[in-house]
Amino acid sequence: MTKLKPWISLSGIGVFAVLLLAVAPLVLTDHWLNNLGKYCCWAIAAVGIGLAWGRGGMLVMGQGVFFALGAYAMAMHLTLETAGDRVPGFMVLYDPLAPLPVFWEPFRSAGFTLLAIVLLPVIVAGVLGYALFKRRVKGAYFAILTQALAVALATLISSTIRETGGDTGLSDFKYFFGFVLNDPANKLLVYLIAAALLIVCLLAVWQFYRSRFGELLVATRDAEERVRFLGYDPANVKLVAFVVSALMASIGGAMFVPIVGIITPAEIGAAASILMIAGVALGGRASLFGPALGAMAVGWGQSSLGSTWPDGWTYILGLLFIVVILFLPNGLSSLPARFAALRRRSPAEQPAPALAGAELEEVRS
Amino acid sequence: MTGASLVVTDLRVEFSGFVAVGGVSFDAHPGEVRFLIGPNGAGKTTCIDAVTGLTKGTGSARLGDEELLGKQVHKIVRLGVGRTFQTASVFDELTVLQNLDIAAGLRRSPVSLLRARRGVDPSIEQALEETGLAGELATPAGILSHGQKQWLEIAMLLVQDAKVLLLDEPVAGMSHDERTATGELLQRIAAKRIVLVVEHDMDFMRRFATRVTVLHQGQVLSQGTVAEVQADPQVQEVYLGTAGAATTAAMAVVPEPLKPTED
Amino acid sequence: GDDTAGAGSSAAASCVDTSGDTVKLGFLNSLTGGMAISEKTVSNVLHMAADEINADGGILGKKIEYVQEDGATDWPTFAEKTEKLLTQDCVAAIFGGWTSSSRKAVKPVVEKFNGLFFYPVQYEGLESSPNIYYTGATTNQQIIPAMDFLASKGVKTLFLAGSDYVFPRTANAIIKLYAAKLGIKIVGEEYVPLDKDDWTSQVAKIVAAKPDFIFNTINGSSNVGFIKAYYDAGLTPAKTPIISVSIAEEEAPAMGHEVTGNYASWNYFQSLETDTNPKFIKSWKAYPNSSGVTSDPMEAAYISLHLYKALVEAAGSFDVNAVNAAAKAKPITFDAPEGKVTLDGENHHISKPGHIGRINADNQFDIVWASDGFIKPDPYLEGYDWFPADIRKQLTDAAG
Amino acid sequence: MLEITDIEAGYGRTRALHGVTVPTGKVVAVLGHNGAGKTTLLRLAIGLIKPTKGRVLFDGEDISSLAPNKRVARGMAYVPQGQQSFGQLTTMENLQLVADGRRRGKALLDAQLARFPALEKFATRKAGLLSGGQRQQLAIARALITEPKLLILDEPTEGIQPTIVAEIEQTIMQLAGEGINVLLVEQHIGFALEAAERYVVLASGFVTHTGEGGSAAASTVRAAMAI
Amino acid sequence: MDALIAPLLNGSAQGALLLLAALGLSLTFGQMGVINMAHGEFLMIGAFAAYLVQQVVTASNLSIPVALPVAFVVAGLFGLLLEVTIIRWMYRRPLDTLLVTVGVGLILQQAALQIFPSQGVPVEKPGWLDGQLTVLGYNWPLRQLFTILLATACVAALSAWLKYTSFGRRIRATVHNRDLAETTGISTRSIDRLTFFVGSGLAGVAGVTASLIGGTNSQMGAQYIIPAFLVVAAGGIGQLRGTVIAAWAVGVALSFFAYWTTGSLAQVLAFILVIVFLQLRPQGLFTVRTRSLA
Ligand SMILES: Nc1ncnc2c1ncn2[C@@H]1O[C@H](COP(=O)(O)OP(=O)(O)OP(=O)(O)O)[C@@H](O)[C@H]1O
Ligand SMILES: Nc1ncnc2c1ncn2[C@@H]1O[C@H](COP(=O)(O)OP(=O)(O)OP(=O)(O)O)[C@@H](O)[C@H]1O
Ligand SMILES: NC(N)=O
Ligand SMILES: [Mg+2]
Ligand SMILES: [Mg+2]
Repeated sequence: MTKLKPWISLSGIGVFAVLLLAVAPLVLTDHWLNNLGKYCCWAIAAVGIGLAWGRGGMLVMGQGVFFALGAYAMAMHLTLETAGDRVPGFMVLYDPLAPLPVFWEPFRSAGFTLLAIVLLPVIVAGVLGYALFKRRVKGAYFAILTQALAVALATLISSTIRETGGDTGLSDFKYFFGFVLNDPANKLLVYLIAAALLIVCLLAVWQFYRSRFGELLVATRDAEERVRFLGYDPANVKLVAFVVSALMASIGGAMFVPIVGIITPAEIGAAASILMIAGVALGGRASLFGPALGAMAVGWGQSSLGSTWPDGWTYILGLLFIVVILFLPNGLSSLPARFAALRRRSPAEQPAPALAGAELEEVRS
Repeated sequence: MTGASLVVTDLRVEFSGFVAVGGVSFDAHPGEVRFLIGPNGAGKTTCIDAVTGLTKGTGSARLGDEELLGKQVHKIVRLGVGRTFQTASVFDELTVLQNLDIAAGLRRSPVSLLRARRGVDPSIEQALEETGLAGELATPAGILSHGQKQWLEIAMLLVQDAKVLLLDEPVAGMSHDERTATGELLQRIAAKRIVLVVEHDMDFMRRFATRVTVLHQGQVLSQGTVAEVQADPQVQEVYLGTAGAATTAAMAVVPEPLKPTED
Repeated sequence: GDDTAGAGSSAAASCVDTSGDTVKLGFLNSLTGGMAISEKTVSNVLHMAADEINADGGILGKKIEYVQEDGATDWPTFAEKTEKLLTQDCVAAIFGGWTSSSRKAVKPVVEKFNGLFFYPVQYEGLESSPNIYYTGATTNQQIIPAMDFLASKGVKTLFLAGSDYVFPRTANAIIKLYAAKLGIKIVGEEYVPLDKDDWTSQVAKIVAAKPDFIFNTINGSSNVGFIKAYYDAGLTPAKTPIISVSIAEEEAPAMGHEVTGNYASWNYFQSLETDTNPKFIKSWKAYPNSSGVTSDPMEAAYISLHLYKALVEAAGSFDVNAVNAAAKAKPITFDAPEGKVTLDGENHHISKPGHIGRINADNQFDIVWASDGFIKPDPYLEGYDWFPADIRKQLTDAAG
Repeated sequence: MLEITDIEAGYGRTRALHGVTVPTGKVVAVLGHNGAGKTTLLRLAIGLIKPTKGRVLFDGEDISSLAPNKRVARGMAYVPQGQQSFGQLTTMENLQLVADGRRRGKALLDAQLARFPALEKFATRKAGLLSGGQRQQLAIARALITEPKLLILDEPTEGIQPTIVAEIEQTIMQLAGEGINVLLVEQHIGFALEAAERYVVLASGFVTHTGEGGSAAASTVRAAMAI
Repeated sequence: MDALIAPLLNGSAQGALLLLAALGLSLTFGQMGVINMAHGEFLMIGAFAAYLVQQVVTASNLSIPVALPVAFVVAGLFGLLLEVTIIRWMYRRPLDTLLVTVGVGLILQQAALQIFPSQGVPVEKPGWLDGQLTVLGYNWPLRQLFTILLATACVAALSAWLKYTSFGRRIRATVHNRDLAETTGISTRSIDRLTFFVGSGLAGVAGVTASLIGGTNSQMGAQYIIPAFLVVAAGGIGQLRGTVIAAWAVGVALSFFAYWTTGSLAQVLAFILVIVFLQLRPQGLFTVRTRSLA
């Protein structure tokens, strides 16, 4: 958990922004740019997981739920935009005369949809988090509960075929807020929005981590009960991190829809939720860039290795979990610090961990 | 609220039928170092648990006009009641400075939480001086020694500006000189605050207590000055030892041999 | 950033290059995840068909060079891989898919890039696309024959059991319409998620409903659980037989003797006696990693590649528009293991014979019923008056 | 019997002991301020941490790489600092745990119950619910059931009421009299030196003093340890 | 009558299978704090073991009784292997065991897909499990009764083992404080291995039962893992009694929901039920409290 000096992190985000927003569109094919857009969506969700899990100690294994809220809100809007005045085609067969389900109606409005993408996860995570944290549900319980929630939601969507498209999901969108999605220029625009949102999320957690709230969050992670005796309600501290991470997942989900062109319950269920965590673990759960880069790496692995060597990819993914967690609990982002530690051989000269050193400088400056 | 006293009246705590504290009353005032002693299992820690909201209790515990019982832990803390634990608990991953900064954060606005810290708060600097931890500013608390952690806990109470400090065996594991230093620190602190100490170190108690309450089996056995309490035959029997003064001396600076040993 | 080997070309126009002596084709099947248990075989038989065609001189004299992709039982992955095959690998056509969900994910992508997709599994119909060829049965070639068979046996009450997704739901919607016409009463309808095997609660309801027959649209491994619960409950083919549309020679062995005596509706069975079937069975049995039995979906996949060869050779070109034009120009046929199938150039489905098989002790199927010759494909059930015209219209409107 | 020679050890990159050699003797007291490395030394003796340099011999055998439970089997027992017990097990189960499979297990167990009446009283209570002092008594009782040849005690009287402190101190003297070797960390220097045949003073992980025990040593040690 | 008795009996059997799947978890999760997401794959291994036994012991009346101990040992050995190679390094990081074992599960699933016929293999039910028992007019499948009896036997054996044997005490001691246990003379390494062996072995037993209910294929384990964890959590960590009640309750709830609503909705409702329950009683049905702050 190396703590970089603030300006180093900030310029890192800058470099990342240039790479994503300027370099990538120039050098990548449409196909790979679109894939990169998809990885950005996962990365946005991963940044949130890094905040909740890496810093807050809440292993959210059901981030798919919030990913779904954003994704389905967006998909419903795009479906209606495509269908125009008609009832979406997939609904017709099961009950040709029934009108559009009531909860679809407001999603005709672009404004409502955007609002829903932001507010739905905040409300759901707020209520859920409040209930769980106040009752001091944590650790493995929290992880399993959130995972169960993701499974339940995925099953519910699968079984409500007329209302949600079921297992097949929603797809075949023609427009994105008035832009024709088939137009390569508009595809580029969608990509740029996703990439920019990722940068914004990184900036947000950057500020979180360097703030006092960031320290309080770590304190809550390590000794929740003790925080109580300092006059804070740890439930509130965790709630903030949880809600923010849910919001990020929702944003990731919302952008996933126009980029990938389809959303299904499988993207939000157990396996998908765990895959998001895999990226975060790979990159480094508590670091700033780790979660985003890890999620992108896993996405890329899936697209490329999963393509050339599908059986092998499953094994690699499995081994990735094992090797990273076992040997690099702080992810690949902890590698530089480890190498640095190896070079400085004598422990007597180096009694305090890197964290303390950085902290000291921060105080003195 | 400066000058308010802590008044505990008829405090009772039960654990599924077992009465751990059965109607205890005592009070503590600013300016004194109040000691709570008694045999293991007498209910001392449980009293503190109840006053700080960790355990449910009945009766009353008032700080000035505020009733503490029935409030949530963090609300009680915000009223100015701080405590330490029999086994020190600090945030291992955070440095001494970060630990103290969090403790000091209570009075900050939520918005300021979102900003990064700049420099060291004067109250933190002062607490570091008081507890002799100034040199450990950047040390992760997890690698402090047992005793240092206890000082850090006290320092956290200081920056928290607690009006009531409930200290559960604060000098356990400290060497003689460290105990002296801690005792003197408590005396300084007590000038403006209520300090209640649970301890088994009778030497320490004799040197620093202004008044003592003795608990036994969840009841107040005796109350008074150190001399009064020591002279109480009941206290001698259940706590200090039947030999009274003699056993107490075993804890003293120069002990008498308990029993000759043959090598 | 991302440093992948992009070819640099933009995806707008078709990048298919057949100037050399090979033609690139894409195979898209789930090789991992839940559907791999079914789709691996389809992938394998596609490889066999490609080898066969190559040994025979290829398509238009060009050897098939295939790119195998993994759909990973994930519909967005199907969409992504379709795009990749069309724009990165520049394949001339794609073969694969199993669940209707996977096909629905592929459809907008092949349409957007004007590619070709050959889909080999029986499905719920009500679809047609200029960019998709369907070599499995549509409803009037499997579901309706099955219903006709039930009517011929005097069935009065029917229980519907299916997996909870688009194919069973849609198939059952159609079954209910036709049952009303046939005077068959539906006495229950149950769905269980695709990935759940435990059918005990639902079978208890079947026991209580006492239907004459059970119409089974369950897919995948869940079928095993259904058959076991059925057998455990003491239901028997003698009193409460099942007719399935997704249990074939591949699936039946995993159910042991408990499935014996029940029925399935397919176009192809391994036991079918045609001129071409023995050779097909023999090649398959000899093929590496083969499961040893042939079945309807794999036969349809086998057809799909051969049909493509026939189409391209009739068009004299790999160009999508030319191929589609050739399909319309004159009937394209292929001498398939199920018999000589003919492509309908308008709706891109093929004619198929309807068969009902009964599972014997060897988990093979004895054919007990056959349709009157080949059934012309009718995905929108235009030839069936009991299918409401307004639904048909709304569906075609929504698609168009 | 226990020989600790020229030890270096620590936690991760932090070194807590530098070239520490502990004198041998029947009762050896380890003294020092907070954080001096006393607990680290005892953890090393029982095998919870491994030295990066130096030797640990027990009865002449090199046990540096032996797991703690193997050391217990060879006759060492350890009472850690901080009143540790198995909180989810009852008091009785805590004791049975060590009595199990021992020849005189039952008798030894009963002897300890007699020694610490509070344990008898709360035999069926979960140890996690005992008071701090009760837990400490339990920890000592557990150690004694194993009939150790060497008893390693880390501040055994910390948090114990005076009557029981006296009793524990008596017990320690008594055990030493029975020929059990003791490695003792104590803040009560008076008692520690009274009991000890030899002592060692640690400061910041270095040995600053060693010497013979006995009350006479107290003033020397106190002077050595003055802050 | 049927509308009540059928779901009740079916649900009890469903609960018994859930219990068998959860029992091993209650050991490895409840007692050792290891969140083994590959437990479902150990269950799968047990089912495949039953299939392999049937290739050798062809008398189907005998094969299942033989398969039960074999599956226990085979799955147990896989568990042991996992413990020795990976889990042993992770006892201080319980949440991380969850992620590591997700990886193990993925690998085992893929290996099974490649080793065995992808469609799965048949496991034949012994003839003596054919038939039904008539209970209040409902023809209750004998196989369900068998599941319940098997689960009962396993629970009884396990709880006696934990409660009354010194092994049990040692396991519980090791869970609570490894260092302390070690310095008390307990070989925590052997205790870990033994516990993990038994916990995984129980998954194998559950697998044999599952193979009589659904398909025996690479995907079968996945459907049990989340419900089994929910059952353990709802029962209260390390509380066998709670696990039993929770499993039964979830099974019966599933069955009643399935009877009154749909199979899919039943899954959703049962999950929601447990989640709401855990919200109300976060420590599960039965709780163990200690005074420590950690
Ligand atoms: N949660 C609980 N459930 C049951 N009994 C409890 C619980 N907490 C404490 N007790 C019992 O209450 C009594 C008082 O415990 P307490 O910790 O207050 O004692 P103490 O005076 O602090 O002792 P010590 O000096 O040993 O720390 C003890 O007998 C203890 O076992
Ligand atoms: N787990 C740990 N990780 C890193 N450093 C540690 C750890 N435990 C102890 N230390 C460090 O090792 C040094 C020696 O600590 P130790 O606990 O041995 O002291 P001690 O003499 O027993 O003190 P006390 O009297 O307070 O118990 C201290 O500086 C402490 O900070
Ligand atoms: N088309 C099917 N079987 O999903
Ligand atoms: Mg106490
Ligand atoms: Mg110590």
